[in-house]
Amino acid sequence: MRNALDLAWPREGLTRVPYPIYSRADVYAEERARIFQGPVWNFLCLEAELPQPGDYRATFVGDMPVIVARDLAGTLAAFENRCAHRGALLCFARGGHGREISCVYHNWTYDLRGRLTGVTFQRGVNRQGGMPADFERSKHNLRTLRVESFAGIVFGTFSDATPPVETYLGPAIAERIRRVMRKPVKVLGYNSQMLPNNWKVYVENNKDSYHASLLHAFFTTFRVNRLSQEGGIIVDDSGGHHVSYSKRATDKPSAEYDATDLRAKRRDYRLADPSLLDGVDEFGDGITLQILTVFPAFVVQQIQNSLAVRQIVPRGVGETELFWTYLGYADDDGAMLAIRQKQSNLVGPGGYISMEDGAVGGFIQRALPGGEEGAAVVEMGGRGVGSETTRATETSVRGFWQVYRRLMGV
Amino acid sequence: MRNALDLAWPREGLTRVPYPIYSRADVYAEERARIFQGPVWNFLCLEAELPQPGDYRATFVGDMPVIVARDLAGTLAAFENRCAHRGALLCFARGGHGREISCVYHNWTYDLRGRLTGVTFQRGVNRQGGMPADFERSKHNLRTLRVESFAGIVFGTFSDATPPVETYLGPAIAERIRRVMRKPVKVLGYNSQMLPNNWKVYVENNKDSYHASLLHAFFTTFRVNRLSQEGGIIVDDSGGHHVSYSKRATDKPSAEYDATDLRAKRRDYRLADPSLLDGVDEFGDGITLQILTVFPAFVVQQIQNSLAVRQIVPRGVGETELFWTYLGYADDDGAMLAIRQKQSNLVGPGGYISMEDGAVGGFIQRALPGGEEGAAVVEMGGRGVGSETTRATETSVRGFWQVYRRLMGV
Amino acid sequence: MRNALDLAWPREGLTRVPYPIYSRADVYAEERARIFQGPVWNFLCLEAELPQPGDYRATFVGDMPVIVARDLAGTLAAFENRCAHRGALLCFARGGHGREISCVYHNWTYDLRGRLTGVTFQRGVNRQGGMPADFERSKHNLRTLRVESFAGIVFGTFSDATPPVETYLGPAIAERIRRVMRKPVKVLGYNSQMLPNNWKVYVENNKDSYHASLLHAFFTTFRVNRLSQEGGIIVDDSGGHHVSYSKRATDKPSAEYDATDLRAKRRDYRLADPSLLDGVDEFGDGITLQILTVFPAFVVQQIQNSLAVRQIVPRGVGETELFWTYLGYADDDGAMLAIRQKQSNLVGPGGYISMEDGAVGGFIQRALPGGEEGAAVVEMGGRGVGSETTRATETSVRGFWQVYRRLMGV
Amino acid sequence: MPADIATERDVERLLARYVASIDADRLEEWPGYFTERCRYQIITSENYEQGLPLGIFFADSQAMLQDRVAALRQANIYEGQRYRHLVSSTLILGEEDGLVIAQSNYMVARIMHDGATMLFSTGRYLDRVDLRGPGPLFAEKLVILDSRRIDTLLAIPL
Amino acid sequence: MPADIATERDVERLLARYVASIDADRLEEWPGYFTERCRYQIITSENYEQGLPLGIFFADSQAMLQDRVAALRQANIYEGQRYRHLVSSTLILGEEDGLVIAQSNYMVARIMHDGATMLFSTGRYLDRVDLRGPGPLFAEKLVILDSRRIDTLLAIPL
Amino acid sequence: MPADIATERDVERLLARYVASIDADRLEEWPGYFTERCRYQIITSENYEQGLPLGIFFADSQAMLQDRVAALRQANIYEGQRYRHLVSSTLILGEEDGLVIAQSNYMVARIMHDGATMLFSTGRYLDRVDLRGPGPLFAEKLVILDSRRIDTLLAIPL
Ligand code: FES
Ligand code: FES
Ligand code: FES
Ligand SMILES: [Fe+3]
Ligand SMILES: [Fe+3]
Ligand SMILES: [Fe+3]
Repeated sequence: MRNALDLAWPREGLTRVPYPIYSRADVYAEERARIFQGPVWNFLCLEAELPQPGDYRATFVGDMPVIVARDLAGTLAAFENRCAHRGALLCFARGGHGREISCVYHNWTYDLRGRLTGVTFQRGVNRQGGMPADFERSKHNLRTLRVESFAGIVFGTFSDATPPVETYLGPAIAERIRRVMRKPVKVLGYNSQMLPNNWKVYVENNKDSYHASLLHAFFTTFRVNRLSQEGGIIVDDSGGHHVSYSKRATDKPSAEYDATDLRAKRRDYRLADPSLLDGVDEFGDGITLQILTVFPAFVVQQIQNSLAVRQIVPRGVGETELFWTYLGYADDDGAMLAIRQKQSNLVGPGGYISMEDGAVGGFIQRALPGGEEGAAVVEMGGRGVGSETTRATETSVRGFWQVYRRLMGV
Repeated sequence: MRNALDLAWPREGLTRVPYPIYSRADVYAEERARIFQGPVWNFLCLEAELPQPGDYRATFVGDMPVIVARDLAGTLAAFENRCAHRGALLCFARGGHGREISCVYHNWTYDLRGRLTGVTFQRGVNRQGGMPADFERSKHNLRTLRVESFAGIVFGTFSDATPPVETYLGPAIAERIRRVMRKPVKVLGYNSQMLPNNWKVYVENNKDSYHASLLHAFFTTFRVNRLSQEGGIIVDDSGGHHVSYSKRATDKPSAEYDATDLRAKRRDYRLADPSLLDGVDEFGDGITLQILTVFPAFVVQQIQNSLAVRQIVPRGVGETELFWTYLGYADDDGAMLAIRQKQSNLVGPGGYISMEDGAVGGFIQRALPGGEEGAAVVEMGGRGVGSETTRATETSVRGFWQVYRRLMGV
Repeated sequence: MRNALDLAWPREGLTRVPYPIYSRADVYAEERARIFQGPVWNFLCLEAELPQPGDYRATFVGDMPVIVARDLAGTLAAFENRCAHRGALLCFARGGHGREISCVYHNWTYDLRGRLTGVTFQRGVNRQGGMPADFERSKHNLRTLRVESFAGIVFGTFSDATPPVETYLGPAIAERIRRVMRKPVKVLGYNSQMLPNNWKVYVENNKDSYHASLLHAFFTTFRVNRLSQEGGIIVDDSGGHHVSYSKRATDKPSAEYDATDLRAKRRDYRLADPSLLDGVDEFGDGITLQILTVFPAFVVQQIQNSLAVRQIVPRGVGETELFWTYLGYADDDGAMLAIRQKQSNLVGPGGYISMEDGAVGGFIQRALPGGEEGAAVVEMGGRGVGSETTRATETSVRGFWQVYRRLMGV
Repeated sequence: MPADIATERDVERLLARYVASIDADRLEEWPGYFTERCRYQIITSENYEQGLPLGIFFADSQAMLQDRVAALRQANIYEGQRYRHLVSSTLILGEEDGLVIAQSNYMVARIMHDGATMLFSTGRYLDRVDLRGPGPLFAEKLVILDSRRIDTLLAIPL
Repeated sequence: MPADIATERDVERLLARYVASIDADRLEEWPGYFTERCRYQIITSENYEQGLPLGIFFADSQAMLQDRVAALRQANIYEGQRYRHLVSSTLILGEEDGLVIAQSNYMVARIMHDGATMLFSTGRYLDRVDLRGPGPLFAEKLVILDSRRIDTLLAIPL
Repeated sequence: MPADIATERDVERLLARYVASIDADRLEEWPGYFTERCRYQIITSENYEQGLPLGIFFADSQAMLQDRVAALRQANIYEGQRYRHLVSSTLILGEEDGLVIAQSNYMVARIMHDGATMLFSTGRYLDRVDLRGPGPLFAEKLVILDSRRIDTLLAIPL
């Protein structure tokens, strides 16, 4: 049983977020245990990244190094990337392939389920030294995660209390993940982005449909998205997961828009080469944008024909690494690849409509000093948590804090 | 009511400064609340930097981001540079000009007094979403500072207990500020300097007239300043502010000088191009050097015809950013500008007589490890706090700690 | 009397090392007081680095800056590198030479035993200012270390409880140090290496003879060392010091070797230019490798004809600076120097058989997150502490923790 | 056989003018260093070497480069910043259908408006330069980043 | 019309010798790279672009440069440090009253005596070079810093 | 009298190919830039200037360079990393027994497989180049590091 954090939540509850939550080192350490090692499913990798038995990859659960593998029987497994002997990283590359994993320091070896299979010189050398007679390798296996693959996405949890992934997600979120992962995917590219802010600031950013048309001018200017378009927010029962979606070319006139003077609205703005936005309705439902989050730190993105998953890895109280994995389908032809390549200009560290998300997080983090007594205000769309047909709401942000507070006990 | 810091001050009192005060993170956090947000006047900017109604600038109070503005009526105002919604920096440039300031994240807008004037989609979009009916913008204005301009210098305070600036400074300090700011100034240049030390180390350096002729050899060599010259220290009644001044070419013979072998004394040393030091007695009082500090972290400098203000901004326990603003008078002619330009070689990050101050701070900070039980000794000129006719004293350093301890409760 | 650390050691005792010991800031601060300023002998420098009276050098005890000097009478002395006035570093270069050391800030001067000999303007200037009449310089000398030179190596301690160096080391370790320092040495080169890990991780690495033939493939491949060679470990009675040694070309057949498939074993691998390993048995005892550690953080190395001392300086919880000083003998001729130069390729930051030690420390440090409840397992060679004739043991690692726990009270 | 000195100079001059325009924030000049039907891509060496097609930015026309500049000027929000490019070790690798193939090493420092400076990107330029026109132009420019990790965001072209 | 290769080389050689002298701590040679009535200024681009006249250091004679070196050697206290200059992308911008106007990009690393290394300064040189004498000399050298922020202090010339 | 432009180019091209091979992880090519009886040393300026003979790495034959590569490929354990070299300000210092003596400034960034990038080393190359053969080769290459401090380890040649 852990000690409770000395953190008083504002009496307004879910509509307030006390600023020190983004800057306190003790909160960060507590999240490691209560959130990431708690009753949650963490994104580990894609099945497509472990095609063969014997494949493994290094990944992270929170900031804890973890290895996810497909064992020789083809079963998925995951375990700490920390040798049971003296704690060295076992895999210090992106990944590998083999029958076993051995530690470079003293050559202890593990099978692809994290079981200790070999201790060098366990019986000593020339009958001298070695491990005590009563040393049992089986008592020194690596700490493992429970692993489940859902729609080609591999999740892991350290907790026995976590329900099956599909139950954890709830039907609506599960369905929207299946929508994107509807057939075998292939990775079209990787990169990562260091965000100068606490990891929760970026999670909120993804859940915050309110900002989309306001911060991202490129977005609005080309009607890729506008709050007045048909769309909405779905929040699962727990509140921790969400999907925000909208359709294009279904724009209703909106008094508010004509009333508000939005920086984001620049009617005159046109592309010299519009081929950037050429795309196809590959899902057949007219939905041009779907941003989906799974608690705590995973994002599935469809922006027109740009598909990606995003893994959010804390790198300290005020730093976060965002791992982008760009996807296509295994059966994409050259024309489809060309479309995805051009539309990749919309997202990623330099993307026309995601660039700003890299900046605002830092603006929030840098504004924390002196705000120790203050709190963010999260009242757009009311004070509750639930699905809505508008995206002028912060319902899914409140949902995040609902789960967070329960797990953290604050 | 805040908890007291667990910090035992040496029984010797003002003549000792316990070293952990420069390295403890909890002390740093406490200073944010008790010093910079306490009953003090913080430098914000110069009036000359806000010439027009609608002008605003980003500045800092301690390490808290703040905006100082001249509203449309021409009145000065200051408020936190942190959006009332989710806490993003409102101004992330040096400054700007406009009728209002809007946040890039969700476009909330504020007038130049920090009042929340607009919440985008407050009433929702197409009658969906939006803020709760009982949401009152007026309850979400930015936290403001009281602002006062004195002699063209804009100060701000978060405390109602702070007396008017002129009372705060006391007559002697006020008069010496007026001396420098005697007519409209113009900015001749900016830059900043990262000091590898706690902010208090650099404040003490400015208050420490003892070091001037000893550390700064260039100084002494050219008789720009020597302790044996006519001059002295004025400390205000609180002890927190000081002015140190001296006259040139009024050198009395000094046994101590001939006795002490000073590195700083190099009689043979001459300039190949003496035009560097050509100057005029523009104040008509023969004072060639005046260093003035206002508690907690502001300096006004006159060194011959080199005029500057220095703002000291903490950037963490062991780092400080020093902002230099070089000044001239609005009516300076070309000849006067040329003089100030050459004399600017004396000060700033590369200045002949300020260069060393950038180095010694780091020497103190780097010597802290292992000195946890130790304390600095501040006994030059006795153990009291008060004005003196000599500059072989640390009276104003003791004065700083007198105010600091009262505010910090240590 | 200091408060005890809130750190529960695993009940298994010496065979477990709880991972937070490598990452907790409070542990790091406590080590500064209890280990480095405790009853231990810290390496300061070599006598060869202070050949003349008046020579002094800046060094470190833990992360505390210290000056070690040979005074004008030729006696060795050491004292804090922190001015007694305001705490500035006195020596901010590698070292110097002179009758005294003066501080650049206010020119206080000290003799080479750390006694305050001069306070500038102590009596004021023109009978004004100055130190109080009752100020006694003798009360403001620098805090000194007790210094002892053993076999040309200068050690220092802050504790009166520390026994003489030779007693501290014990006969076996003392003898093995004398073996390397058997005649006057000269420095052949310097450099340092920043290790991305806690200092104790690197100390353990030196005490860990188990890893040598497994991590360092170059080593094994050329039989410079293999666990099956004649050799062993000597641990002193305290457990804190050790020497690990082996002889070459005394390879007994070993079932374990043929059984274990070692990455490190590449029989086919040959040097295109074997002159690298040309050497002479300059000690006449056939010992080709001797690694010796003195608690807490000092290493003496002989690898064939490559001689060096290594000083381990903590630079924060997760960073360590390793200072390499390469040695030869004063009477080395050109041929011997050429041998040492080529063999220097074996060690140092880029050395064929030390390179990996710079990497594995980081692997351990980076694997700490999420392992807060875990502990390293140190059971090779049993659970006790003592000398052994095999090097398939972690006996000297356990010895380190035996002394560490006693001093730290954990 | 090494390329002649004049060709090397032409390519080096083009690179020098290219980085001077970017570093001086004269982004409007940037598209002008390319042919109309050009190819420009910023891609990490990890993706490039594995044959993964997607990078950080891709354009296959000068017009798309103009759109990039227009977006940075009119639409996108990012903090004031400048680059400083250093380019060295230009090698002429050969010639193909009239285009000179050249490789150069670069380092780019990013300087924020507040003065914060960091080594933002390192890598190599793999260029196909058209020397046949009045002035040399990039028919293709691959910016191959050594690092897979971008700090904060990448707005200004490399 | 691009300047001829020989002129570019002359300027590049002058810059190479200039930085070699500074980086090797042969500061006494530094004033010798300037004409007697020269102009040398270190100024931040912020000030330079706003027309604010004051910078970090200003000299309008070779003698003032000699004084700088004398002060660094005899008077000023600062920790042992060296620079390493990288210079690239030199462009000949034109010619004015017999002086060649050239711009170059630079990066300077600062290496402290204890080995601590940082990217200390980036920016550009804006030079007026006199090629008429026996050897090329700087008649004017503007060091325009990209950053407004200096770490610790700036002692050694850039 | 400055060296002729062609000689400068030859040396610059050699340096460009040298760093291109290292930065592309084509280490097997590295020994080929040296003569058979060459001298290569990586040494800190602290040791070099004090006349202390030992450095970070020393080789007096091309075979020892081949052994270095073999060890890095087959024996040594270190984390995946690459370098990026920038080289500038090459100066021809003179000629001795048919070898051209040249000095250049360099900066090397180290990029770890996970993208972490740092300014790993700065310093100068002091080279003796043999231009008499079919292609230019290093008869001697001194890599003189400005810093006495190495981060983590130095595996790949500079
Ligand atoms: S740490 Fe992995 S085998 Fe020893
Ligand atoms: S954070 Fe400023 S409007 Fe939302
Ligand atoms: S700090 Fe050393 S003399 Fe003042
Ligand atoms: Fe967004
Ligand atoms: Fe000073
Ligand atoms: Fe080792």
